[in-house]
Amino acid sequence: MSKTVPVIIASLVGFLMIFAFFSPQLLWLRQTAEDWFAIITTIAMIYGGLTLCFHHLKKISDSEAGWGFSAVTLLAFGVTVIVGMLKIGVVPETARNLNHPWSGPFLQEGGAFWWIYQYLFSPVVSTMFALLAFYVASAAFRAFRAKNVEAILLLVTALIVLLGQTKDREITTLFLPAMTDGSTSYLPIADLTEFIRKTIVTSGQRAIMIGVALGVVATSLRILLGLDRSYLGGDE
Amino acid sequence: MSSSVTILDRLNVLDRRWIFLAMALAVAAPILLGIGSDESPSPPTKRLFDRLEELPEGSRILMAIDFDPNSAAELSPMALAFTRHCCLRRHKIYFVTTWGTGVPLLDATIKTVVQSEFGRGDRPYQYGIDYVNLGFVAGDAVAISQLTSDIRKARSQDMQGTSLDSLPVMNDVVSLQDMQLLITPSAGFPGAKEWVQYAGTPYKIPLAAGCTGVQSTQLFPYYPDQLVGLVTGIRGANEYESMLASKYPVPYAEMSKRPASLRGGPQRWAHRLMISLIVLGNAIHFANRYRRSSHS
Amino acid sequence: MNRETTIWTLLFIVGGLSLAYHVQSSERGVGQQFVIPVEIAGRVDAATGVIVPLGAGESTEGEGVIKGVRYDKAGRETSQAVYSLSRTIGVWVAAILTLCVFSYLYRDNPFYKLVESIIVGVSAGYWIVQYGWTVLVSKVLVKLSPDLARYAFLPETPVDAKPEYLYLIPVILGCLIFCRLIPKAAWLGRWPLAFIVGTTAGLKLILFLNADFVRQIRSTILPLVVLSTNASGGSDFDWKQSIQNLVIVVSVLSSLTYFYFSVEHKGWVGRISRVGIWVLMISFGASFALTVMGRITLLTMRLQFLFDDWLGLVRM
Amino acid sequence: MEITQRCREGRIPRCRNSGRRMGLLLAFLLITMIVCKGAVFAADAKPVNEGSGAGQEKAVAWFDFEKTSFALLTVAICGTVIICTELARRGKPFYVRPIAGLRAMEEAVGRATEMGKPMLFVPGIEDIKEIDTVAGLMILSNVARMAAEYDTPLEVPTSRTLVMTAAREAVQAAAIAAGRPDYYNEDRVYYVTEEQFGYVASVCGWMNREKPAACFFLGKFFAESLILAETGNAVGAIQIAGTAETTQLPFFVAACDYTLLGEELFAASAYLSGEPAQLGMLKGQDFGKLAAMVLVLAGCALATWDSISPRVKTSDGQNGSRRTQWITDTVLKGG
Repeated sequence: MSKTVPVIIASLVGFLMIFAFFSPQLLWLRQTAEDWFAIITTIAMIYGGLTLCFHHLKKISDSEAGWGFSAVTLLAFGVTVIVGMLKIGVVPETARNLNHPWSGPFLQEGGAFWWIYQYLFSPVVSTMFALLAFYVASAAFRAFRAKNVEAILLLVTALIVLLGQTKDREITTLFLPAMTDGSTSYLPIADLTEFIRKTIVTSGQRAIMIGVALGVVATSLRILLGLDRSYLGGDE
Repeated sequence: MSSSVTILDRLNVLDRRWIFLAMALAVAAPILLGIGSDESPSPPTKRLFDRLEELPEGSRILMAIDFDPNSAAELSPMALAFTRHCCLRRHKIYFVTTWGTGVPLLDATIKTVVQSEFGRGDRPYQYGIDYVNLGFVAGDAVAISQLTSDIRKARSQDMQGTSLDSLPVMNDVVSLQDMQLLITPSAGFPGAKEWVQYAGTPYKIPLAAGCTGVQSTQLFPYYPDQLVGLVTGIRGANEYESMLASKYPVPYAEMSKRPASLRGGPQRWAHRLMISLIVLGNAIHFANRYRRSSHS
Repeated sequence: MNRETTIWTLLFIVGGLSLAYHVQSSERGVGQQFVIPVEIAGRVDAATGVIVPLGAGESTEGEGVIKGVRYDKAGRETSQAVYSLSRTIGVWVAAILTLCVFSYLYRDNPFYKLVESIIVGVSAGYWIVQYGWTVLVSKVLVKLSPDLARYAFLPETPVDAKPEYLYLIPVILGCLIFCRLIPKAAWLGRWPLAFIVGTTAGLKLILFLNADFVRQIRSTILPLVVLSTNASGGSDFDWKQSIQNLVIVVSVLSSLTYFYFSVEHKGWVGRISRVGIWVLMISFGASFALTVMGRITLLTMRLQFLFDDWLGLVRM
Repeated sequence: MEITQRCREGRIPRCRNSGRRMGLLLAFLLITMIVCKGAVFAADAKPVNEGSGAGQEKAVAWFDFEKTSFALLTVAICGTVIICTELARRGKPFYVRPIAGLRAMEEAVGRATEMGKPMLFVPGIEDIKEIDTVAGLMILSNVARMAAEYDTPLEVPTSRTLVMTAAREAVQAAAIAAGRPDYYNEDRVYYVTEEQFGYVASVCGWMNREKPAACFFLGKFFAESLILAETGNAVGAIQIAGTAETTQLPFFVAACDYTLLGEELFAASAYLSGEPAQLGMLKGQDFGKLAAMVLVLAGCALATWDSISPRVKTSDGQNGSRRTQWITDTVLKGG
């Protein structure tokens, strides 16, 4: 019972979604599904917040190593939620709504939640993102080594494209004559980059996409036919 | 021989933090020292530049600043470069924006270029004679088609509230069809696409556009038939600045007047670093192979 | 004290001192932020109880006037701009956090761990707030009780909106998740999962077949011999385009062969699939290199924040 | 499509005495037929909307006939996959080629056990509404089973609550299946934060402190892929990654020991489960690829023919319909 009902639910709604695509009568189902999904996720997120609190409260109560950091996480979480849900420091956008103190946008410039977003959230997140610049360098240094044919192709293409990206592509004029009309824009390396991008990159991605589509079909069918129920806890 | 072996051994166990440090320097040093990089012009950029060069002095040019602070990083350098070029060629400039949020950027463009760089000297650019700020025209695409049929219907006054009829620069100008060129650095809707559809193509007014990198695929089909030129992203802006610099070295070769070229500096050095890292990595690889084969 | 600690202590002292000197000597100020107040004022209309905006030139003082003040970011030179302490502190906090994250590149350290703890808490909270307002209030509450939504949060909700009780279903399904907290009813928590996974499977099956399978095959159908019309009306062999098309078709077919699971990769299948893996490698090499530019831009922007917005060393 | 249909026709007799699964398949086809039938009925019964110039718009129909060819294609592909599954279930042997990354998984678990270090499993950063995540979770249940057999701790931080819920179910069931129900520890499968880089900050911090011996990144990934993989590499872990995101594959290929490319991610759980029915699906997928290749070849041949000798121009100066259109606009019309 505990497994059968969910599998039936999954198959039923799944097949319904497929039919809805072909039936204008049922098209609204597909649109509603997105909405419903957002609602379920949001409620699930509250559950997630609770488990996050439990997780860290347990660390604190067990006095695990680094429990202080758990306290910081809990504090940051609590303050953010309270400040954001109470819309602290937010004022209504228009005069007409002045007697609706909670009508302003929650992320209004100048509000306390905006401050947290602007000066805590956004700088840390974008700096984490910026770390990628360092990691591309170290990955290129370590991994792009001519160990076999595949690796040679990988690194030679990467070198050509890297060279083609900036004005350093003109280094090729040192050993290749410029075009007869003297234009510098038709240097072979820039052309080559463009050619690789248009043909091989596109077709490599295309083949992967076609394969992925078939993989998705098979995986979906596995779910709809109840062949794989590991996401529900597997077979009993 | 022994020293080369120790170098190889060291390189084999090279701490990746040295690579991190090198990358930090490759990006930070050009920013702090103001080292930029040129870019060789691509045909769509060069065509706009040549068009502005060919137009006779005093031609009428509409500059539509259709972007907001979100895309200013890419498009603002373009707007500055286009405006500088128009001023150098002594064209008459008509500033306008179809974006409500674009007004401050329009003002900034006028202030930085027209007023502070060309507002003095023996032949200063004068408001109302050499240029005018039409400000914000509301109505998106409708505004564009209104400007095309009658500018005064869309805006009867300029930004300061002066009637357009009292401005000498507006004499003989009825609609956009009296312009020799429309230039629009644009970020989205309404933007270059709408200018093509509502002004450029139906009335055969020459039109050039600047766009963000993301948008370029959308606009490239219009070049070269419906767009005189197309400048794409920060790289396109750099191309334009580089052409300005080689044509008018004083004062436009100076890096402080080339915001896009300035951003090319870190890019160029970081790419050079990446290339040398790959080459170095392979040198180590082959040296190791050589050592192994000579030992065995 | 070992050598590393000494070096780092020295670096911190030197850095701190030069920062202090810079704060003292800098004309632009370090991280100073200015704002401009925006006043929102209206007068309660005695007859209807609705607040109407003040007319031009009307005084903001006086009977029945309600005011709210918002602050927008402003340049230092802007007239009426006032110094904002909270935002200046914000820029300093942001700068210090940025440096803490960069410190991770050296090694894991307490500063990074502190930032990690803060960001986990803040971001989890941020998304709850974000979804709370945009989904729970703007989607659920508005549908279930438009009157309450209009009264409390969204005055723009139409007056004639009727409650739609269909939206109770996802709410109940969502709440079943909480059953996982009760061991005896934990199995009920699988229902929402089954609902979502089932919907996903149905939606994605069609989506991928349509968008990826059909469309990608269609765009690979290209003429292998391209003729272009020349000036005199005849046709020329366009070798450039022809080669391009041939390369695309061959690459797609060989890469597809690589993905064959049920045929041994031997003989001619093996050879073709080897070409396929080469195609994939070339495309990976090129994609890797093409992303470098974007990554460098991200780093440039972070450094610009430090050097320009915070320290005021350069103007970009 | 031709190929798949022929294959179906050839094999249907064998499946005549179908079991439960075939029942499902028949139900699937039956419902399709009912819907089609209903659509025809509805289209006939309902009046045509007046005045809509094209005259094509009907009152909301039960079946969109514009999508007929796509519906047939869908039925053909799904049908092939289901039939292959059924054949495999009845004991028809299928060959499947080895995938390096999958063989390495057991090795990685073994190594972690020897070293006495934990392992990390990241099922992507997207929610369960992405099929990639579901595929990642399916693999998780197999990896968790191995880990439970060896009693090696497996850490599963997730970026979404629903993924956490499903991952807990999967790990718990795997522990029971391996005969070690006490292996499952709820604290090891937890939710971190929705935020991409907040999540990465936390996972990388964990990797640096715990130094896992093996890292599995299987699911949907975006820019963070390289940060995770490089950190894992720096702590010396064996790394096995897999994603269907074409933009992230280059980074995994560069920084990980083994990478499951695109479709291999979806095939992986079938391989690992070892169930004949799931392996049969792979054969079905291959028929799909074969169909794709045949369509491309046929299309290119027609397109080349069109290019060399275009059909005569019609009277109004327009080119006559191109031969390629038969494939692009009929067979591959899409929805």
